[in-house]
Amino acid sequence: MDFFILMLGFPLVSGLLLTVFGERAWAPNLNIVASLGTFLASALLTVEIVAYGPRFAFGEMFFIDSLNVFFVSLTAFVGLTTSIFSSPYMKNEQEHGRLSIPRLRLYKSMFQLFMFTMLSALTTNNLGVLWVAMEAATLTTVLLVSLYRTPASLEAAWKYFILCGVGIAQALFGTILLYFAAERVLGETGNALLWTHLVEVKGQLEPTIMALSFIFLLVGYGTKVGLAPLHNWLPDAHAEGPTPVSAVLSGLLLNVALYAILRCKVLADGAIPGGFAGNLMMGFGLFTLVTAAFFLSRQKDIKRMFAYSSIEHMGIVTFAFGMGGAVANFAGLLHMTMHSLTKSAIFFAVGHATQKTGTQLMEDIRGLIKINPVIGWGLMLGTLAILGMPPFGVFASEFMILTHAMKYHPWATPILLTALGVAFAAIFGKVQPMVFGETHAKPLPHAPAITPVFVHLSIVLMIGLYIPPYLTRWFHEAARMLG
Amino acid sequence: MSAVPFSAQIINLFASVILLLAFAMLGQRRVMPLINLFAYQGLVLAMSTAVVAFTTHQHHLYWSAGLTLLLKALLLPWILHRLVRRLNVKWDVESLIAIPTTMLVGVGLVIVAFNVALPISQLSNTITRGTLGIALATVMLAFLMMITRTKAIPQVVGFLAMENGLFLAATSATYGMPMVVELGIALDVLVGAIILGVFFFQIREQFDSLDIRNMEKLKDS
Amino acid sequence: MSDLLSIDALLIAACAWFAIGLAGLLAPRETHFVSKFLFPAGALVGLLAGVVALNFLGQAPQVAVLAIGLPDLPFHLRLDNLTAIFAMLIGFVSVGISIFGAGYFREGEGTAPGLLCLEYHLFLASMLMVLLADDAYAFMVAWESMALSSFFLVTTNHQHAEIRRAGFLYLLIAHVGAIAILLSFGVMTGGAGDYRFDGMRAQQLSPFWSSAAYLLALFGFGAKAGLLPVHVWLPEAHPAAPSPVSAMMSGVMLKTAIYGLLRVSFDLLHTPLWWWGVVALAVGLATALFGVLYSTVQSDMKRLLAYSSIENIGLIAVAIGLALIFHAYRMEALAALAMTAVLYHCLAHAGFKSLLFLATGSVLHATKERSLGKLGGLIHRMPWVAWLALTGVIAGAGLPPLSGFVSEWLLLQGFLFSPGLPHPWLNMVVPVGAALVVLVAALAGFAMVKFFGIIFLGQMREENLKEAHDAGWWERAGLAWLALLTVLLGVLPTTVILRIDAATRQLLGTGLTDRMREHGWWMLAPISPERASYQPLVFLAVIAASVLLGRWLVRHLYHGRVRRTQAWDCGYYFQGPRAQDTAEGFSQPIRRIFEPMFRMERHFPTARDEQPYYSVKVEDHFWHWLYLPVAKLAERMSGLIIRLQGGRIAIYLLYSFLTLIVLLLVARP
Amino acid sequence: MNIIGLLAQLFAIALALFLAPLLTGWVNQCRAWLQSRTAPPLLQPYYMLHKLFNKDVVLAHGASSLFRFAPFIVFGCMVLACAIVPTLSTDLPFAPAADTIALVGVFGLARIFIALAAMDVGTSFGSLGGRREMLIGFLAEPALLMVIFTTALISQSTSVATIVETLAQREFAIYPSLAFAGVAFTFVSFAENARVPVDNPATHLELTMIHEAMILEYSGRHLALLEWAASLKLYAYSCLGLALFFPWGIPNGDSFPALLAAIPLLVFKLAIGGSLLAIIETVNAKMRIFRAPEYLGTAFLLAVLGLLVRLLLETRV
Repeated sequence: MDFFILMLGFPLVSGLLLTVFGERAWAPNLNIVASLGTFLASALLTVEIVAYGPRFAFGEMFFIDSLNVFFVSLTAFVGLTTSIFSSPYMKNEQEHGRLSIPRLRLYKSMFQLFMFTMLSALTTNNLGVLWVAMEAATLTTVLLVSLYRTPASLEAAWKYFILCGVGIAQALFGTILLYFAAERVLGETGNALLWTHLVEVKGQLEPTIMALSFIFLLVGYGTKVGLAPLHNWLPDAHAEGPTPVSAVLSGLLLNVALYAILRCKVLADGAIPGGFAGNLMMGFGLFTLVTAAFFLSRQKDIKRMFAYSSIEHMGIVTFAFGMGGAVANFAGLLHMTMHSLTKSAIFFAVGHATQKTGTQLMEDIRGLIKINPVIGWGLMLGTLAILGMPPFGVFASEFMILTHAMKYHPWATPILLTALGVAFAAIFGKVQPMVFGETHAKPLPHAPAITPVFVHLSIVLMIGLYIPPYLTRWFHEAARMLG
Repeated sequence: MSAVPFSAQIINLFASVILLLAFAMLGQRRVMPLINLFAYQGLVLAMSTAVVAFTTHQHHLYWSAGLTLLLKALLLPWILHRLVRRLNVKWDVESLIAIPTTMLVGVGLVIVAFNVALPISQLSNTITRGTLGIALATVMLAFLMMITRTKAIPQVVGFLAMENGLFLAATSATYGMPMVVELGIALDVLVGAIILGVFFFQIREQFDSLDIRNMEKLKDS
Repeated sequence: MSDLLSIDALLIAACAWFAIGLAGLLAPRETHFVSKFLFPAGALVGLLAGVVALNFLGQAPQVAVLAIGLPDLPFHLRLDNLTAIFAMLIGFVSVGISIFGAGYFREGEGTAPGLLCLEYHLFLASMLMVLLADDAYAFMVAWESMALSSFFLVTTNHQHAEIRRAGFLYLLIAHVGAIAILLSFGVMTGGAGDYRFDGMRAQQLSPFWSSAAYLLALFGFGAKAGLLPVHVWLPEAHPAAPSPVSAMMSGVMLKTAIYGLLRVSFDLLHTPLWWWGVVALAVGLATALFGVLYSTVQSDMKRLLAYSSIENIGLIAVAIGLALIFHAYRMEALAALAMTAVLYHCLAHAGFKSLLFLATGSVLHATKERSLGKLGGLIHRMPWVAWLALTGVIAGAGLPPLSGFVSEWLLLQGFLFSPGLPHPWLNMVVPVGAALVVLVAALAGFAMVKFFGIIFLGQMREENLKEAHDAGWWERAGLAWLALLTVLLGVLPTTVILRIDAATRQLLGTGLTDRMREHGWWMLAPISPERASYQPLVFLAVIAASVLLGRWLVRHLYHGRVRRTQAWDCGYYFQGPRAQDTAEGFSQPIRRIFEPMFRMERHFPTARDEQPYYSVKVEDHFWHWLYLPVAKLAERMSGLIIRLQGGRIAIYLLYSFLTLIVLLLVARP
Repeated sequence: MNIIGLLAQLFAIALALFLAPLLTGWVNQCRAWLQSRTAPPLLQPYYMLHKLFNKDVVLAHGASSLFRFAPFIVFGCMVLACAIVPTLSTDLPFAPAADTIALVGVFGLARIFIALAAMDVGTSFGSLGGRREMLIGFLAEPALLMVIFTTALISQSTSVATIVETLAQREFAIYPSLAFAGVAFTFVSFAENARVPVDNPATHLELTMIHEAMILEYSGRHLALLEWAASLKLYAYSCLGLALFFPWGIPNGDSFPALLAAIPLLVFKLAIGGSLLAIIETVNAKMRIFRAPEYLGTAFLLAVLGLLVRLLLETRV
């Protein structure tokens, strides 16, 4: 049994099935079952890869190593919890009259197809196919963002589409240049976009072309990552889409885009001496971090605020990978994981909270801990975790990033810390009154799914205190691949 | 320039026409002619690809040329035409201001693009190497066009024109990408165009116009 | 017990606290179970931890490595004498507070009792872990867990907006401080990347970097301790918290910050520069003076105590500064004197301030009132609380023969030697600092008299105070335990110093004990009896003898008759409770003399007022000079940056475009 | 600590208890003479004490146990202070119980209790007196400490006994710093003992009173103890001043003949000091309460000057 085929097959088949049968009563369950299947397949695939090393699939079309299998399992896991969360959430939305049944069908099928595109983007060996999958991921989510068909959601989706489309077009230009550079070394064999081949000859690639190519790739995929000043689509799309979509956008899509950059960075690093790619990434990372931190304090919409928080964290991660080296890469991977888990948990909690109170305006959300202590605590702990409070795992990765920065780039640490401090003040000052205080909200027709929130947070907490050696070895292996 | 072979001269000519069309699109106020210009660009692109295929005996480039012709010169313009008619925005006129300024900026961009592409062209040993700068310039002009447009359809046309530029780059620099990638790209563009079509209706429904200046509500400042 | 290492025992104590907390979570609404079973169990654990730490004093350090933490940096733990002193402090003080808590926490007040129990014991456990941590990661995790758990405790009654605000301010400043601490650790690794404390000790930093590390640590730990100018959270958070929590924060948590500062400046950075001490001294003096002045003018009893905590922390910082100066000049014996003052004052303040905060808790429960202007005469209704609080008041005023005096005495002795410093400026200026210390101590007396006099003495200012009841037995036991600690620390200084000298010796290489052992346990003579000596037991004996003898003689020779009548008051007839000084009235002289130190908003009644009233509101200058400008600056920055998100897609595209162009033109490999 | 020493100590205390009211009586007598009044008898304070002890205690309804307890504590503190200050000998067993700093602490303890007792009944005058007493206290203590520092610098000790021994038994030297310190000490003692110009011990019913306002509600034996304690405080301060600035003639030992021989000299010095006190009190006017910071600020300044002079002029060996 090839777990890889299962892993890609589950979302693809179920996505197509749901396009047809998405209005049946069992459709939400199919959504969950398919996600569960994907997750199990990816988990088994992970075990296989960690035990036996990298492998190909479909000829050389797909390539799975410790690095991307890590993203795969993370993606599949968050996809699973999101589908669990979205089941009661979407029912509540339906009861509130915000979504009709055909829209729900669209949601479910697009969700699965989105998972498919992301998983293919992660596992493909072909940088061109990577691009195609990234573009497809945009296309599937654009309809999810505009699911409510309100003016605001349409506006958000339009901006998302145009900005990301343009961005990704630049990435294509970068890919073409990369192909051009590779062709000179590998010849016109069609292997010139295969990463496994590229990485072997990365030292021979022409530096000038690679530099240009990397700029285009960075700006292109960076738009999807949400690097400032290319981030403008991100808060709109997160705020106006349904919350499960915000969760996967923030928790997964950004990761996948960053993964694309990472793959290209490995090649660029090999070709260009002097840490060109790393410096660019560090610059973008810091700028993104600082910008997002200052954006945070003026937010009124809760989802928008956490979207900026995602931008902030992407800045940190980009900075970490920019620094490079085993520790920083390890920390970057860890931070991505922690951010995905925490942020999606936050969005789950936020989703329920906004459903309860019927608004996304933070001024009007009060006393969550009274309405539903579990949601309240979930949001509170999630927020503290994302703000880098120990003993949560985000702190572990931030600690490693900061200490590494202190060692090699001491000038950057004050900037990093100032931005983190500003972000703390902004986010916590707004979350605290939402969680605490008095309220008069009514209970929901369908009991919210709380488990995903706490499953995520427990993992984050555990990582903060104890990283199992198995995980450590795996992360080290992945970090080593990034050079 | 006698060193440049004839086929290369033809390709350069086509590329120049593409660039010219890009400028023409940049300055075009009305929707229908804009779509037509886009169709012409696609046509020239397909022809240029075919010439490259003929010259270099890269057979998959014929497929590419065919695909381009089908998609960019016929299908997409057709869809856009239909949309314009269905949406009844045929007479929409862009209130473009300062076209001369835009053109000047465009010329500046061309210079930038050529200079950026210069080191790459020097490394290239393909006969089409001179066109890489033109491809980059086309991409940038399309970009500029997207920035200056305030209506949804012209913006999308700009977006598609950017794809044209990219395609030109692909053929000129590398004699085309692997087929699977090209197919994927074509599929994405097609699906994207269809989704955009759906979008136009939704936007019209919600905003009563396709003017994207209505869509500036989501902001922080 | 012999084969159980002390460090393991302390670790077990921390785990036990954690387990007790979790047990509370199992039954969140079972008030009786939580308060009558779990809190006393926590007290027992505290007692054991205290005894273990006390027994450990004087032994060689013990280390342990836990299997948790980061892959390359598992939790390193270390128990040495410095840790033991503070662990002892946590253990013994928490006994009193936990016992008090058993009677204090009840239903219907904010957070559910079980949750409160979890937060409280987590707080205790994390404080203990802060002390045990021997690497930067473990330290930061414990440190921030401490901040978090105490934050949740502070916001127990989160329905009130001002309590939420206080909690936010607290956590924010704690976080900023933690960032500075982390930076300080980073600097101390010296680029070697070894975040174990051992690694930091092994570094030889240049003066610039070690000074940077020191200043960062001073700022970071100062933010937790409440040093100027990062003190503003303290007077907000302490009153907001339930009283046992205030007691714990003020009495114990602030000391962990002192611990951190000592750890960094004496242990990790082993070669201090003389001006470090001057900085600590100056900041400490400013903090102490500021704290005590604001303490005297407060009208809320818990705020008064909170500012008094700032004052005491200031005094501790002064002593640290003195110790640093002496240490930098290799005058180790004198440094040991100042260091003893530091440690002693930590212990003393932990005891009496917890006692006073707990007393306010009892008053609060009995009267539902925190404002001094609405209390009065409670000694009649609550004699237990009043007399036990009096112990704390006397110690807090720094008077013999109780605990507060010993440390102040040691501190002043330290100052007395400062003219021996080989630095002309220092030896002239530093002695004047001693005068400020005395001024602070005397003002503390003023504040304490105000605290006790207005709450417990005089006539009852409100009718409902007549229904006040004395504290329950649990609360009395808790108060009595802390009062006992205060008295013991006061009258047995030599015994205590002989114990804590192990830590001094560890930090400075020399201690006081060699000379002190010769003079017997009743006599405190750190240098020599000719130089200076203090025998609190004789004090106590002579005063007690005079009191008893005097009383007996008067009764014997004359009589013991008493008549009761109305107060005389120079024949003044209208003797309602309104004729007494209010809290504001009592501190009027201070406001007048130190007017520039306060930011006051006053309203004076005029002859034409329909309803004449007087009001005065005292605010902190630092808010207006430092915090609001910083907040405004951040606002302005974000106002500028936020323009990036203007809503127009063309502009967004332009950003992308420009980024690309700029990178293409500028970025070169 | 042998039995002889203990007896000598008890003797010194008994002498203090006996001499203190006498000193008060002497000062009052001198003042009356200076003000051309008929002087009360020298033993008037004893008559007063006797009368007050005989009278019933009249307690206000609001008085608590603290109110009744405080006079004894205050009295006890003053007894302790008199035991510590070297009056007849520098080598008495209680001398090492406290140095000058602890001595200030003893006075502080008494001050706290009397201020609290003043607030206990809850009258307007009581709390007024308490607050003013604490005000004077925090103003006076820094100045007093600076004085102590100056003397301690000379003798390298804060122990009163050592200071006296150093100053009295070393070869004679002129210490300009001591002059500054002495003046500052005088200022402080006036304030601490509720004398003109800070307070007026002879009046009631003035809004400017401090000490009297605090003990307004006391009567009978409580008042007697407080009055006695006030006398003892004056005595202790006088002896401290004498010991610090005129230490000659205080023997270093606890043999009774030496002690007895020291008595006449002590009485003589106290008589001179008492009359000086009366003169100063007579030529000065009571000042407003908010002038007190200036007054004590001057004292502080003088003491700091003394300290600096000491550091600048006298340490260059």
